[in-house]
Amino acid sequence: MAQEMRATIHESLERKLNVLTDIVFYAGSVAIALLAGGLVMLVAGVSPIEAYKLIWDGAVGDANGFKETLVKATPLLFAGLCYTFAYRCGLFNIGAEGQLYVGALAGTVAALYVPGLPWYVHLPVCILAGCAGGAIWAGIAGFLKVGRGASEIINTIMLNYVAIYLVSYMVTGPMKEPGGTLPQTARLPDSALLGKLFDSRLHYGFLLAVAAAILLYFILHRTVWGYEIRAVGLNKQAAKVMGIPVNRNVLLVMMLSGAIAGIGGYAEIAGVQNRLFQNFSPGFGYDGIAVALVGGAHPLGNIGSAILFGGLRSGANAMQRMTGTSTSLVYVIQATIIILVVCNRYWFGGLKKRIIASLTARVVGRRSDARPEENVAVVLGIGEREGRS
Amino acid sequence: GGADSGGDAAEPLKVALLTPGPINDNGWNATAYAGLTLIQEELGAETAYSEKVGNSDAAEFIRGYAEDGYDVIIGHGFEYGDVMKEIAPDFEDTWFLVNSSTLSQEPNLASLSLNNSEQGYLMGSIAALMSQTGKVAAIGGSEIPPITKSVQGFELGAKETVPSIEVLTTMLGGDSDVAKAKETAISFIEEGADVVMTNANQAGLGGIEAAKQKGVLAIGSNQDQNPNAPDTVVTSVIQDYPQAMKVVVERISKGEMKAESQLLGVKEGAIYLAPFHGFEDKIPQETKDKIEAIVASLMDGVKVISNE
Amino acid sequence: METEIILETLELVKRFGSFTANDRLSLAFRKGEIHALLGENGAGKSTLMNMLSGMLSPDEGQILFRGRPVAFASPREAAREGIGMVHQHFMLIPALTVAENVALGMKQGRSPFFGYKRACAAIRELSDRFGLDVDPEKRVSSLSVGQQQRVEIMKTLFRGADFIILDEPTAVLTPPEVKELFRVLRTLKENGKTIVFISHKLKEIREICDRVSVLRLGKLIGTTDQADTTSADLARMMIGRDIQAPIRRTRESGGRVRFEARGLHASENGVRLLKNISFGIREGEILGIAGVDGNGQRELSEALLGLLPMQAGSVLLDGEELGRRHPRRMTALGVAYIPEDRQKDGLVLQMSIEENLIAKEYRSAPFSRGGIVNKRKVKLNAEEQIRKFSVKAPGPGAPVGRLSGGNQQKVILARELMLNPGVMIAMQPTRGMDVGAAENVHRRMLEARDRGCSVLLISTELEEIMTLSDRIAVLYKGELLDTMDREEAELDRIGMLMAGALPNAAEAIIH
Amino acid sequence: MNEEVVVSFLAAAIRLSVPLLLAGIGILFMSRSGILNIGMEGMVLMGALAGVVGAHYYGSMEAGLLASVLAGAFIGLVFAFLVVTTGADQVVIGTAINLLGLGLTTVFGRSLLGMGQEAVQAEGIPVIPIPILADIPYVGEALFHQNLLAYASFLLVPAAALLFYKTNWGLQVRAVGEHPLAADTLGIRVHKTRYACCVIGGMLAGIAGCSLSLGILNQFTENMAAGRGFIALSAVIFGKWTPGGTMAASLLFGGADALQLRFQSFGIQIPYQFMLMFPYLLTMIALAWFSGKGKQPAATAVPYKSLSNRSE
Ligand SMILES: Nc1ncnc2c1ncn2[C@@H]1O[C@H](COP(=O)(O)OP(=O)(O)OP(=O)(O)O)[C@@H](O)[C@H]1O
Ligand SMILES: Nc1ncnc2c1ncn2[C@@H]1O[C@H](COP(=O)(O)OP(=O)(O)OP(=O)(O)O)[C@@H](O)[C@H]1O
Ligand SMILES: [Mg+2]
Ligand SMILES: [Mg+2]
Repeated sequence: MAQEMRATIHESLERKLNVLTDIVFYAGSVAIALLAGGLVMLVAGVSPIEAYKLIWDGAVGDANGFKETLVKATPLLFAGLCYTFAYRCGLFNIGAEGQLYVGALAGTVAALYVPGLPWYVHLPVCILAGCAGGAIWAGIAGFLKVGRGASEIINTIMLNYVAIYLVSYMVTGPMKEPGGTLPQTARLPDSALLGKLFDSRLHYGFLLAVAAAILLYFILHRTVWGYEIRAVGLNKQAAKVMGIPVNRNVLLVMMLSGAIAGIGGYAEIAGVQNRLFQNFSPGFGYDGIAVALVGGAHPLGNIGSAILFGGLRSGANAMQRMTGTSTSLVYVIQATIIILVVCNRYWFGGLKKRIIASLTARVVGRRSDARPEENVAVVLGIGEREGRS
Repeated sequence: GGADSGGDAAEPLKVALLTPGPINDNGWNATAYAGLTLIQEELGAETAYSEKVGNSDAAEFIRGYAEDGYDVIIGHGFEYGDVMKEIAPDFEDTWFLVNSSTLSQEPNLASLSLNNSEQGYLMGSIAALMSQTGKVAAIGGSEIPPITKSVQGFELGAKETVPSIEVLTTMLGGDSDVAKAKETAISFIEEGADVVMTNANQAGLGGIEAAKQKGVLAIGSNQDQNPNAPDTVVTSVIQDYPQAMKVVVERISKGEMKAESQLLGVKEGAIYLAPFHGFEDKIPQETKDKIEAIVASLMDGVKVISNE
Repeated sequence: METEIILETLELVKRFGSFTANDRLSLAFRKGEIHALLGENGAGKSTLMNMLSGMLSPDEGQILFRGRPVAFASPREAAREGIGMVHQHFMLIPALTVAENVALGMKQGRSPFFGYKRACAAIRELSDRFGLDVDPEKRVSSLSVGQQQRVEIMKTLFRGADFIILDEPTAVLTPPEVKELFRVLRTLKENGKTIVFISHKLKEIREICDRVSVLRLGKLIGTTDQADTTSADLARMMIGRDIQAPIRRTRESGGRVRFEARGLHASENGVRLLKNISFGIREGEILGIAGVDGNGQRELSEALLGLLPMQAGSVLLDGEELGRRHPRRMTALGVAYIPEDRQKDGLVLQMSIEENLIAKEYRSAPFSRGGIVNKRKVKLNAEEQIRKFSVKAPGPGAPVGRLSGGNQQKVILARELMLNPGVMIAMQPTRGMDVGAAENVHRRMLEARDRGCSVLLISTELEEIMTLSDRIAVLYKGELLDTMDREEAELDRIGMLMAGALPNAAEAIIH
Repeated sequence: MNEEVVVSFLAAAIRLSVPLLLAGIGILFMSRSGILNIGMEGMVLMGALAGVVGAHYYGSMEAGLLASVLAGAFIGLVFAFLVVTTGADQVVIGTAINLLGLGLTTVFGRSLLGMGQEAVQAEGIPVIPIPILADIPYVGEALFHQNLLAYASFLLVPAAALLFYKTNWGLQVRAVGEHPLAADTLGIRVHKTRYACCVIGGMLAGIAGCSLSLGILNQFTENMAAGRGFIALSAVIFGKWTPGGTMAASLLFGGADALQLRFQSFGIQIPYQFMLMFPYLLTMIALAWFSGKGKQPAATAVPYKSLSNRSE
């Protein structure tokens, strides 16, 4: 009995330590990535210290910088959640970019062509339209996967291009501002816009994104549906045998994942741009993958990593403003972060295990049984991919 | 006008520039960068620039520069208009200048645009005059007004100058795919076009390369593109944003600026022909005379090309 | 000559973490013998053989081959010395042809080109010499299991192996295929090859082997001449005690038919999987389905559960036809299912024990209400089940993947019995489990039967079928041959039916 | 439609398919060994830049080509290390490589080639009419009036087929892509084979990039790959993981592009955006059509831990 108790304490402690070390090592990875980025700067002839100081000042240096960081974090969080949600169901939705575009398009259609509603009706209608747009776009890939077994990875990538051209066509053609010459739609009516927070560029979309993260966390970890999604994501075959409708879940998750990106797209339009035009997203959808990974494919973890990447972007903007250094550097830093985080287990897995073991041993006393190699992966949940067909 | 602080002789004028694309694109963005360099060199201004500023980031940059005390902020593209309009009232001591737009707002927002239709008209006329086959081609990059207008102007100019001419036009839908630009030009050349104009920033050089390879002529756009292919580019119709920007900033520094939109063209010397370089001796005098006549009619205001 | 030792192990040790899979093993193999290796699941047989064939390297001890110490860093090095292994799970590449599989990784002289014709010719030649009967130009995916095994043997011969290890080669074969294999093995032996033969089946060992070594819990119990021992001796050596058949109360006769199948037909891509399968199971009865692996067992269970579409036939529960079936619906109707492959089909290894335990009931109270999972109830339930089934686990929140095979099976069993099922479909419920754990499972199944549950037991272990079943049927090539009461079932007859040796004498009987 | 239009169309189709084919064969090498590379786009960009840098600094097209190959080999090696040795998720690493390609080429493109107003020009890949063949009416003009890399890329197809289907090494690659464990038990070095395939794939990516930069404009422009890395991946899938199939698919995509450019001269009035969507939609349709029929190497995207490392 006592031993059982000890085992339970041991386990919960170990789990906490695991989360803790993960956070520490992820932070370490980010730090190393920044160092690597610094190296690239040196080669490119920029002073890394000065650049990072500018990035830091720009991102969190003052209230305005931080608000700007959150403005950037908003679409990134939506895109990260989009990737995360599909990932947890064993799907690779590389199509957040396209889904952002179509979401923005659908939301804008509702904003411009459903006139005369009070804001408390109009805004929700527009957001729902954005949802629907993203959901349909991702649903195409989901449908092709379920119905034809076509890889969602490739289809979502292809749909990104199609979406961007579709929006380009709409804003230069049918939805062009009446009487205007520019390739953009008319300004959205006030009733369709998202309000601003603290009298800055920060808008309610950010709160919407945080709410979406919490909702997804709740769905994944507290609900029956989330249980199904995770089971499908981890072991499709077993899920099927247990009676979980795999195909239905794949399709639904794909659609909800797209819907999240869809709101993200509309929020960017209704919160920041106020009208739709071509190429409004500078690759938020692709950055979302990095956000999801660094966030540990956990909805709440995404909030932190979206702010990190948002800060990186707004900081890099500040840096460019002051020194003219190209923001492309940020891509390099982002890529390095992704690589280091994904390979975390390979480089630091052993070290991490040893740290956890020695810490647990110090607190509870050593255990005799062997710890299979796989455990680390299970808790990490990253770099591991199960249940893919 | 409220922005008179720039007149302080003690401190140099601070000028910031935002461009939508990379400043080394040999096209639209490079022009603006050249303008900024000119402003720095000739007006002794302190300058800063940010490139590849997308719409989602524009406000951040503009506000940032304004807060950093810049006297003039130039947004090189109509897409910055909306944002500048919104921010301008908060910084009355700063002048906001939108290029390629017709926007204005009291007291401190002005815009500067060149008559792209006129530019296109000139290019089209020259192309038509140079053509042996009776077919000329114009290829545009992104579907945005300065480019679409230049392509439309090209068609107009070619047809008015040589009524029998056939004009092939298309849009690439983007500025970065050089291969596509080149192939498009090749397809037009193989259709029979023997003079090609490409107005597509980075990708634009693909059109000139195609002409060079196929042994036909090209008309350069925006900058003197002859050095890229001396035996191919007959001439270029330059839209002298650098000069225009300098003039405007100079006005600001003298406190003479008004918050209105300015459309500059051949008449104002903002659009003109590049030298013929090696073609000087190859073009028959008769053709040269015709070209000169067209330029002169635009210059005198005898001929007016609307930029609407 | 007779006693020349070709390979010898000295105090060989292999550990996995803190678990010792091979504990100071010293064995000797004579040239030209067929040497059997016997032992329970997990006794360490495969581990030992993997070390001999260069798949694993020993932690301690030494291997002497032809008198010289050897240390293989890879299977290739072992093959170069003349040691080849046919793995328990075939190592064939289905997308390639036989010749490509066989000659893969072999260089022919200095040419970078793969001499397909030459390889084919060499294979044909070997095939004729050892009577293997393999066609080098066929794609492996089109071969039967028996043929694939011969390809595996061909792979070792092609590499010039003199020492050939066969890890449970008969587990997947039908009796005629086993006969065929034995003929091949004898030919190999006549050609001077040494063969290590791993099997759980005493009868086979007695038929083909010269000497037997027995492993238990990673230790060597002993090596004897096959002719000098009885089967009972071997069994005792293997398990460490006499085999005790679990006590099975005889069933009170009568009772109504609870679960029934009528004329099930299933085929896929023109291949017939199930043909006219009919049976009925009464309340409190276990119907055992014997048969060699791959004769439609998996398909039958999946068809019953609704995972495999059928072309004809119906399934009845309490006399009512079920129509369209689906695992979820079957669960709702009180049908429990123990799948064959617990790690692939039965569990989500990365999920915790508590979450795996609710896999069948997560949608209903008390585990969830209004679509929201009640974590407290889930945890309480897990604690209860862990106690009840004495699952060895660190806690309810531990990932199931961390448990040993036996304990994983206990989790599945607990989950299925939580349903209080009226019907249970159990496939290979004790596969890969040691005797103690297997007995535990058997006891639970009998308890369920005694509570009135109708059990369909599908197993390739004839012994398990004989121990548990009230009635026994044999599955052969997707067809149910004969159904008999346990009391009148004779081993011989069942064995012959499993081999397809008897004509379909009796139509399956519906009670 | 006259013959000249057809010839010009054919020639353009071939020119446009060259980068796709080179990148596609590169992806094919990786795919066949069981590695999914969605980072081709980034690799091509790096190759494109390296080509111009090499040609510019050493003043010859050969130096540019060599630089592309070396850069490609290096990035292939890095990719191999990340997905083979560390066993990281291939989709994610591929995405990172794309970001890296975009970022690094921009940053280094400027520091190496300058920010000048005049684009840096370098010696381009020459167009070499093949004697006699080039004079064949119509066909000669379309097929035998191409640049060096075009011929090379089409010769690569039978070469790759020979390598995959007739050599020991090719058999090894296929085995590793299907069932690495089985290959390992036969002494094939799975990791080594995958590294080799990644490096070869990277080299081909480099050449593909070179065919864009030196082959078309003798210049590097930012993001000039313009999605071709992804299209090449589709070509491999469409081509059912065979060299010949990949070639056919590349030609199809190249042809679709060439056709799209000519729609207008045929007097077909479709908004250009829809024409631009065409290759992507075609890919999706092809994928839906072929799914389940194609033979993707069974071990695709599954990391493998080699036997010899296990015991350590
Ligand atoms: N790679 C491994 N890591 C950890 N433990 C292992 C590994 N391989 C085998 N084991 C463990 O070593 C023990 C011996 O396994 P082995 O496969 O040798 O048994 P076996 O006698 O061949 O059993 P079976 O009859 O089921 O094939 C088992 O408990 C198994 O779980
Ligand atoms: N591949 C593996 N890697 C690491 N550890 C393993 C591996 N396989 C099994 N183990 C561990 O080795 C131990 C023995 O596993 P195994 O499955 O052989 O149990 P077992 O002795 O057969 O138990 P049971 O009687 O319950 O089946 C377990 O603690 C298990 O976690
Ligand atoms: Mg074994
Ligand atoms: Mg076991």
